[in-house]
Amino acid sequence: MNKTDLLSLIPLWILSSAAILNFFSISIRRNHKVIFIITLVSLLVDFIFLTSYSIHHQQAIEPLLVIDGFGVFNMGLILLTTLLVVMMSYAYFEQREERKEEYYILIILAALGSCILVISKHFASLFLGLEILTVSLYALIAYLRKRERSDEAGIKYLILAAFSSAFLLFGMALLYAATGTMSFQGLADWLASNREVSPLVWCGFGMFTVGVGFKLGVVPFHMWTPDVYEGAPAPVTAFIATVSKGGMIALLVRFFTMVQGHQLTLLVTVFTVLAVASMFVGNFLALRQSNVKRLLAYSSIAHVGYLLVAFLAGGELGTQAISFYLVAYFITTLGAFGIMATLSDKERDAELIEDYRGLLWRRPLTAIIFSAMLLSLAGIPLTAGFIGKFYVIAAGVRTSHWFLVFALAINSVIGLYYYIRIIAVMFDQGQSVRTSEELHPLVYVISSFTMALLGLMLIWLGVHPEEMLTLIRNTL
Amino acid sequence: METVAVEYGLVLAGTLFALGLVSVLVRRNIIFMLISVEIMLNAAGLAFIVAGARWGQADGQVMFIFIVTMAAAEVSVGLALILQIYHQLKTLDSDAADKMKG
Amino acid sequence: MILLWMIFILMAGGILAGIVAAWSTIACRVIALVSIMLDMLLITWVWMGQDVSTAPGTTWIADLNLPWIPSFGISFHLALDGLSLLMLALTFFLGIFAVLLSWKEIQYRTGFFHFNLLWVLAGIAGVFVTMDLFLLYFFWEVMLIPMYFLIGIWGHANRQYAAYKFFIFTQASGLLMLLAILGLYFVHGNQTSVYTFDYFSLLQTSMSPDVARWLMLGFLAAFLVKLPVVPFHTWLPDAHSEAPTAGSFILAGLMLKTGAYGLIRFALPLFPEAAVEFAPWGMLLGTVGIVYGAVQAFSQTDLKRLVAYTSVSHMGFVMLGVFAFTEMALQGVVMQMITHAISTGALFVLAGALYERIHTRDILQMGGFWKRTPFMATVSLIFVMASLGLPGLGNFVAEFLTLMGSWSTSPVLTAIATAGLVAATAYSLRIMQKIFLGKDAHTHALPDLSLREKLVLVPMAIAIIVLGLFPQRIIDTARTTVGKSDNKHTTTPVPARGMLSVKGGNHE
Amino acid sequence: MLGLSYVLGQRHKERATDDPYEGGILSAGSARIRFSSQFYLVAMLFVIFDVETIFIFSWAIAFRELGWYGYAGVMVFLILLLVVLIYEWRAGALDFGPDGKKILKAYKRLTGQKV
Amino acid sequence: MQNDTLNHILITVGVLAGLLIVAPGLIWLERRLLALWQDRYGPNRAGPFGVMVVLADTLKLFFKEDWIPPFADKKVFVIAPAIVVITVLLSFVVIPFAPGVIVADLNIGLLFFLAMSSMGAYSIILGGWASNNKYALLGAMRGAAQLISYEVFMGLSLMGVVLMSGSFSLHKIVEAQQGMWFVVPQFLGFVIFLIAGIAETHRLPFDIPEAESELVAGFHSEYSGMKFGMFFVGEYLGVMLISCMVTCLFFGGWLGPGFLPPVVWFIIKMFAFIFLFILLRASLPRPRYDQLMEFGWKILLPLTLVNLMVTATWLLYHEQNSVGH
Repeated sequence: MNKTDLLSLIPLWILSSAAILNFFSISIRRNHKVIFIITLVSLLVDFIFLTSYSIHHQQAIEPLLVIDGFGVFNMGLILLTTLLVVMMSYAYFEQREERKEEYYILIILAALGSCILVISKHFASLFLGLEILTVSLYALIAYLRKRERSDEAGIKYLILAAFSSAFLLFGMALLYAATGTMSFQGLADWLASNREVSPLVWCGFGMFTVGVGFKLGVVPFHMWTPDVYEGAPAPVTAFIATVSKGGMIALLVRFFTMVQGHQLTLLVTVFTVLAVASMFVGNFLALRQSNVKRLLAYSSIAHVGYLLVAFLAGGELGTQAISFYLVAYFITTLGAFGIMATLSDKERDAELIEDYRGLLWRRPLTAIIFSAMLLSLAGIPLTAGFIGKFYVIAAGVRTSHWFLVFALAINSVIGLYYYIRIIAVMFDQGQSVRTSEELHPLVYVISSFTMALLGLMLIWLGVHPEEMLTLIRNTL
Repeated sequence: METVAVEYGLVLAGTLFALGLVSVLVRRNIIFMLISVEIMLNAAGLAFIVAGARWGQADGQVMFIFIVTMAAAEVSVGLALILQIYHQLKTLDSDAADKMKG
Repeated sequence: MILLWMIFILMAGGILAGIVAAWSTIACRVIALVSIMLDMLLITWVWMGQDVSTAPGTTWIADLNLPWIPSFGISFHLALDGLSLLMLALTFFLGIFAVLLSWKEIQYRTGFFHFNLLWVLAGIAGVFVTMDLFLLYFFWEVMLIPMYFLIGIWGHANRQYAAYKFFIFTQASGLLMLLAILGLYFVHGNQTSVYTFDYFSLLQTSMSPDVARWLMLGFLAAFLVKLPVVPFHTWLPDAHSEAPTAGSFILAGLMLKTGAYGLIRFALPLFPEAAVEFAPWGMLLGTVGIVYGAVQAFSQTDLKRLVAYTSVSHMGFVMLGVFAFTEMALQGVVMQMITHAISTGALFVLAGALYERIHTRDILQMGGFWKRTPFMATVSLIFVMASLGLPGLGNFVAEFLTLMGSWSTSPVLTAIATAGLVAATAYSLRIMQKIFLGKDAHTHALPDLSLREKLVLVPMAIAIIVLGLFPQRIIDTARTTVGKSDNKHTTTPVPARGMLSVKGGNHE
Repeated sequence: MLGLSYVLGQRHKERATDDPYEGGILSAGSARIRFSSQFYLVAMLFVIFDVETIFIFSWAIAFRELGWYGYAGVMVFLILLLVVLIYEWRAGALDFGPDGKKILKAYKRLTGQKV
Repeated sequence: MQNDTLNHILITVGVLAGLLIVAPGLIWLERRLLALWQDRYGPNRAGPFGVMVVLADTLKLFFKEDWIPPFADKKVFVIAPAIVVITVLLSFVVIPFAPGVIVADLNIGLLFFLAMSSMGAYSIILGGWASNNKYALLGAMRGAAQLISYEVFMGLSLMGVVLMSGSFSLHKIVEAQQGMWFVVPQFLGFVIFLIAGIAETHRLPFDIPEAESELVAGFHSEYSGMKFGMFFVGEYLGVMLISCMVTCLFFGGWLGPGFLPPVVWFIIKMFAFIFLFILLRASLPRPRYDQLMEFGWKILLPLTLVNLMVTATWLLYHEQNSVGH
């Protein structure tokens, strides 16, 4: 590591410093507003700094990290998402009694972990990034201590995440034992020079896959998802659904591309099975939910399945499709959970479908944005989700993964059913019993602004995706 | 010092891992589940050390230190959570923590 | 540009109406009405301006090609030819009535209703003019969601179920079409290394019969479900009977036509050989539809369901005619699309009017209304007669042309289809007999048609009569698209392999 | 040694022999009592800091090889530790005994007095 | 080769025997010294200066009833005292009494010592828990908290020494003190280590876990006979161990003017610290539990970290200068 390496890691430095600054700030005096502003500003600065990177930036920080277009793009995405999560968190936590300040530290650290994850090209950095992310998430999920389900979700996530980490690590260890290298590139070279893949390596890949599968929440490793989504505070849920899963997907893409995993037929088969199972199981279980958070949890399982379709399609188109889909999905999920957060009150989050009954007639704008988000999840035109799904299908069709593409099509229909159901409830008559207490108007302004922003981005990407497409194409 | 054959080391690690795995799945007490997970993590760490020894690199040990650190962080957060759950539920039976279903 | 304006007016009108409704429902309705009328004026102006009947060679009346997502080769390509023109005119014509119909019926969430209504129309209009397959899918979806809401919010008792069913059916089949579109896109792209969704470019794609067969099935899935063709028709009776009047009206009058239009515009030209292969099956499905729809219609007691099944039957003619591959049959199909839209739409209006008055759709509870509502009865008679294909009314022309055209291709099926007409007579007369004749139970207060309803039904009645007596104008207009015109290909952007000349597959 | 003493030891049996020793007062309640969560906190602190010493250990042994570069890294690490320590201090994690002021405050609140 | 092995066995046996003899002897020594400082007699009946009281005590312990409380967890109850003795004895393995007089010259000797002293916490917590007695458990909890806390500072305070010597081997560390005893540059480290060492052995004044007056002997309330004896011996072995460590780490181990053999130097230094331990017991009051813990976390920990930083900076700076010259 030398000076330029250090310089190119400035985004990570900024994040870490922000966390430390927050520590200091809390030590001096607890003030929600100050911490919020520090966090916001540092994320913003970081993002702006990141945009100064050239698209064709390509720098390896041996042996652990590599900063390239893909990495920068994903880091930008992560930072922006975190920024939005933070923005929607302020109002959410303002109405709660718990200590609010540490939340921001944790979320910065989680973002840091995710950033490391997406630029890692070595098992060690992968592991570090992942753990920084997950350990922060444990605390984030259980953040609302007064809420019983919050702890429950936290401990469930903790045990399952540690469990999956163990799998991941054991898989890495086996791969390391067999190949003598822990860098992706080394693994690729080894695979290229050894046509015969020993059982040890298969074992390693298998356990690696199990670990990754848990983190991504694909079927059959999805059990934690709904509980965690339900138990965690709404902004945190948004964060998990986006940054945490997205970072993992990005990592998987990098790993697979570098080791040329598409040539390992067995692995491809396994992922195909995972993808199909995730789509079907996720969607079918989502049909039965009456809790919006759980519903979105199951739907996120299905969405990971969709992403895996693009992932399996591979190639440039596949990677682009994933990137675009992630952008669309991030916006959508953030919007959905953000609205949930704005509708939540002190006791619990607005998570039952019944809470949304007649929302359109009470808060038309909120309801319309929420509908737009749901429609985007369903992949309906004029929304970003549509272009994303289109891209994914295109990638699948391109590489003639007809089976997967058909599964995706069928599942889109199933998915539509339950998204539409929520919309129908919102448009239905009748009053929900929910009323939220009055907060400082500025708080509303912040969350409304965030939501409106997300809504506009959603439509903008749905109607005029050209710029984003160009950006993605250039970064890859 | 004699070097232990890699296979034996890996088998030992694998056995440990399997023990941890089984006991995570069988145990109902959250603390024991946590301990079992730790066993699995340590098994992975052992596997890393064995692998590192095979190639004569320090990487395996470095990874082990990372794993230990992470396991420690996990345990401390885990203990805090368990404590809170105990305060609320007065039990550590994981079956009691099933408020969420569906 | 005018095409863009038409769609834009509808969409903008929809949003405006939705917003304005918060202050005044009347203003909202007026805005909706005005925007559709504006479109109607535009299309009439286009129609009048382009004397298409005298110039059958110039196919494309208007053409608009803007880049949209160039990285995918997606353009905002709209074009208007005779067929599209007719369809647009029909869309706006019925659209006006749809607004009028809901004047009284829709009393809550007026703004959102009109928003949906206008957006459905925009989607339909878009489908009728798009020349980009991506855009086709886009509009295809745009018309779905608002329709879902129209049924799901303002429908009758069982509206949720019906809305879901409608939505799932059409959405699933739409996705299959998307897959096929993408398949075509990549087949074409791999051949020419130009990746584009442009209709005219894709027409040039050559592909192996196998690929063509599969891709065509994708398109057919969407169109046949929309049409609907018999095994895929089950959403239709539910959707029609549960939707509010304007909803049924648009469904029957316009949305089904997108399926037929899709067949003519996309499925056949894009896959000529495969279409020929499929033709016998298509005709068979059409015939089955005609007979099955008629039989089912006869056994219904729910008035709206009955009318819905007649739609199934009538759409069978479309199917039969399209796959007969003769100009006459195709002319019949176009005619059928228009006349069926008007006659069935009108029947739904009448069903809605009755429902508004007596709050039931069960025809067994009706009877002897002729005396109390002579005007309504008269109008009904006209449309019922149209439905059964009485000479002098538009439907007769359509069915006659279709059957004549199909005869040369498949006499047997045509004969069976003709038998279906007999069944049509039976169910049509049953309507009249059950509702307007027989004993009057006098259980309900039953005013005759109001001025507003007259305003809707009278123009439609006139239209159906005019179409029956003077169909030439329509036929001329449609000819630019469906006519056999081998020698004009060089001068027009019409596909090199014409749509109808494929019979035998060796016209070049 | 233990075995030897087992063999050699005498046996006796009296009334209170088998009771737990609690300064002569009869035992009440189970010995499985609950403790202040402070003890758990200590455990956590230990786990965190002791594990972090591992890094310092490994640096200390390779101190000369790593030179200023490693020094910088460890300094950052140490400063982090210090910051966290300060934070914990301020957060009250390091207050082991009961805080007299707080108790007084709580008592006054309870009795309705103004502080 | 044969000779080496024999030599090795001899050393091992010698160290073991020496320890087992000295440890009980310390009890006598302590009582005598305390008596001296507190101006009273202490044991003076059996043998010269009451030396034989050690033997008598030992015999007494052996013949006491081997009583295991019926409410206790029997297996754990028996194992706990064994752990303390075993771990402490194992720690002595790495102590170089003189050049060559070392049971096993591990290159990670210091780590081994730290590991073993951590294990001591088990004996306390297991003993207290197995006793199934409220006081025992409370004592055990406190003891464990104290032990593990001071474990942290202890380890960190030694890092200065490691930095200076560049090795974890005690042998090397002693040799590195040829020029100057580390107590001079590492005075802070020495103080902290000493305090932590006292806490580790839970000697007075830091004998919180046993605190007779409040916890009736704390974690070993229920222990009697030889098992109690084990804890007792363990404690004195601990005192010796810490003294040995201080000698090795900060006071040059066996190094000393040549007129005495190295072992003797070592033993002299060691006893000096044992005296210090006893003197502390005689003179200092016991702090409150929370004071002890807060002292550790709020003062010792930052101090060790600062010590570490300063040492590292100084060393590196110095080294660079010397390279430069």
